[in-house]
Amino acid sequence: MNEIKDTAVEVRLPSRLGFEKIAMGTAASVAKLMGFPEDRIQDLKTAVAEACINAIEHGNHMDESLSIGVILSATDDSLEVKVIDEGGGVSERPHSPDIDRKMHGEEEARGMGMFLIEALVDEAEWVKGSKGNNSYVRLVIRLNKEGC
Amino acid sequence: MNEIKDTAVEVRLPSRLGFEKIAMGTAASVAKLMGFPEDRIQDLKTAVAEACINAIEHGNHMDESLSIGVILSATDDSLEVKVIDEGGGVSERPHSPDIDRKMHGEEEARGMGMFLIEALVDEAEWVKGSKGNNSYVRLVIRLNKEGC
Amino acid sequence: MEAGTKTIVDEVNGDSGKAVSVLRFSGDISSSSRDAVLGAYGKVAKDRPVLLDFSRVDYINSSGIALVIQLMMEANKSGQTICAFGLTPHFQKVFTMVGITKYARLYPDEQTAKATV
Amino acid sequence: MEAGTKTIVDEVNGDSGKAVSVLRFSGDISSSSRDAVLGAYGKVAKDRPVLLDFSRVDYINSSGIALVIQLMMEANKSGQTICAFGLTPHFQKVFTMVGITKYARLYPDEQTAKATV
Ligand SMILES: Nc1ncnc2c1ncn2[C@@H]1O[C@H](COP(=O)(O)OP(=O)(O)O)[C@@H](O)[C@H]1O
Ligand SMILES: Nc1ncnc2c1ncn2[C@@H]1O[C@H](COP(=O)(O)OP(=O)(O)O)[C@@H](O)[C@H]1O
Repeated sequence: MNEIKDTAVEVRLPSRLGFEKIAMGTAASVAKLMGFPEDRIQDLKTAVAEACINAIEHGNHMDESLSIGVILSATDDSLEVKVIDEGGGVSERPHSPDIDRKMHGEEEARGMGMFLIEALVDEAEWVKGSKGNNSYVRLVIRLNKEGC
Repeated sequence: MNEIKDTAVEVRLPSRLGFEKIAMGTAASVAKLMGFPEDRIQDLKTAVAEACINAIEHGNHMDESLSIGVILSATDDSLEVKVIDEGGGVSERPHSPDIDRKMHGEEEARGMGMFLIEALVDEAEWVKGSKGNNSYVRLVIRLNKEGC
Repeated sequence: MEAGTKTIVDEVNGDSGKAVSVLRFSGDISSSSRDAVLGAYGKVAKDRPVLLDFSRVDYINSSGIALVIQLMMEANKSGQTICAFGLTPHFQKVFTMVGITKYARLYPDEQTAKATV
Repeated sequence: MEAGTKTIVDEVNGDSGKAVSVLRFSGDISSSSRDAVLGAYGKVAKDRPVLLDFSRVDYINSSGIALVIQLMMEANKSGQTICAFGLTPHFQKVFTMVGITKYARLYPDEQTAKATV
């Protein structure tokens, strides 16, 4: 977690559900400072929340002694967010949620986080940590671009 | 800056004016999560902003290669905030601002940050770093107590 | 440190005079809202439409949406109509993205929702 | 990355019919607002009251307050009345704490402020 740039903002949170809202607040403040419009700030907040929840649940398995890191790096026209956990990363990309299958009990009601992240931001990439830890998801949201 | 507790939240910011608003956003999110009422969240936001501005201006002398750290530690009924810079700390406590003297040009218009911090939170303490760096101001705001 | 979900169950009449149940949520809708969403739904009569009031909810995450889908699944089994109102434009978009609008209509406010039942 | 302060200078009439200048600030009031606060004040006529409109400002820090005090200092020299309106309850409290209310009255909104000049 030492790849912080000069003007990057870093947040470190304990692996406890609910704390994703703090990362949402920080990300919203950065985006506001950069001049993002309100609807894009909402997109970013949901994407950051889902990434943090996954880091807490699947990456760090709710172990409160492990922390998650959120690094926010601004350029002139985009904001990159990395959400880092201490787990091995995403092994297999889940398929997109299918509401018909969900409504008929053919797939779990859950399993929409990664789909929402991809749909709400301009770039999303899941990277597995080299030594089986420090995996991250990297999101990019651009200033002059409409969301979905 | 390694004294982070298990459930503490840490933010690291570059020493650039304006970035105090990010710390305000993070602090507000923590306080909201803890159930602080809106007026106390406003008090906290102003105190955190003033502490960050001082860390950026007086602690790190606007050197953007230096960062400031904000550590937010929650207990059941209070929130402690440490704002840490890489400077030597406050040498001499300024006297309280005197509006009459300011209006008559007998003292600088500025010089209200530390006064506001003390007035808005329940505890405020300035601690000089042992080796001439990592100085901090420590603020405490309590849940079940009216502000000023 | 999580804002617990609260649910108030109301009985109102639609514009047609028909009885309608309203589940008024407040707080967060997240993984810890199972009782507030599915528990509250379990208590309402199955012979009338149900409106979900999100106007006092400001945080919904994907685990919370999954609970809403489970509620809709149960309603679907008994042929019960589910509508929702009070979602912000952002969450209207998110609900649409995951396909909820295929099974439940979204209305801007309570009045508009009641006019349809 | 700082939200620059914008100032619009308006001429209105107080309830007594008297001409009044209004400085309408928007954005942040911080150390970078010198021009927007003192520069804008420098351009208004000195023979009439000045209202400061903070209703579209959501961040004011102590460096910004210092600029407001400098504005008041200049007004004080020429015997000009300064009032402010549109501050949130929090910033009304902060302005009171630093003593600004000894030299400038604060009103909740423009109407109330105009009724007094
Ligand atoms: N940070 C992560 N570390 C490890 N596995 C992950 C991570 N994020 C997501 N996954 C895997 O991808 C799956 C799908 O995630 P998601 O779409 O967010 O839905 P959900 O969290 O509801 O299962 C998870 O069940 C998990 O197996
Ligand atoms: N973090 C800090 N490091 C070093 N000196 C500080 C720090 N914070 C405050 N000071 C000193 O205390 C003085 C008063 O600070 P303050 O009341 O905030 O007013 P101002 O910043 O407008 O001067 C500053 O001018 C500075 O000399």
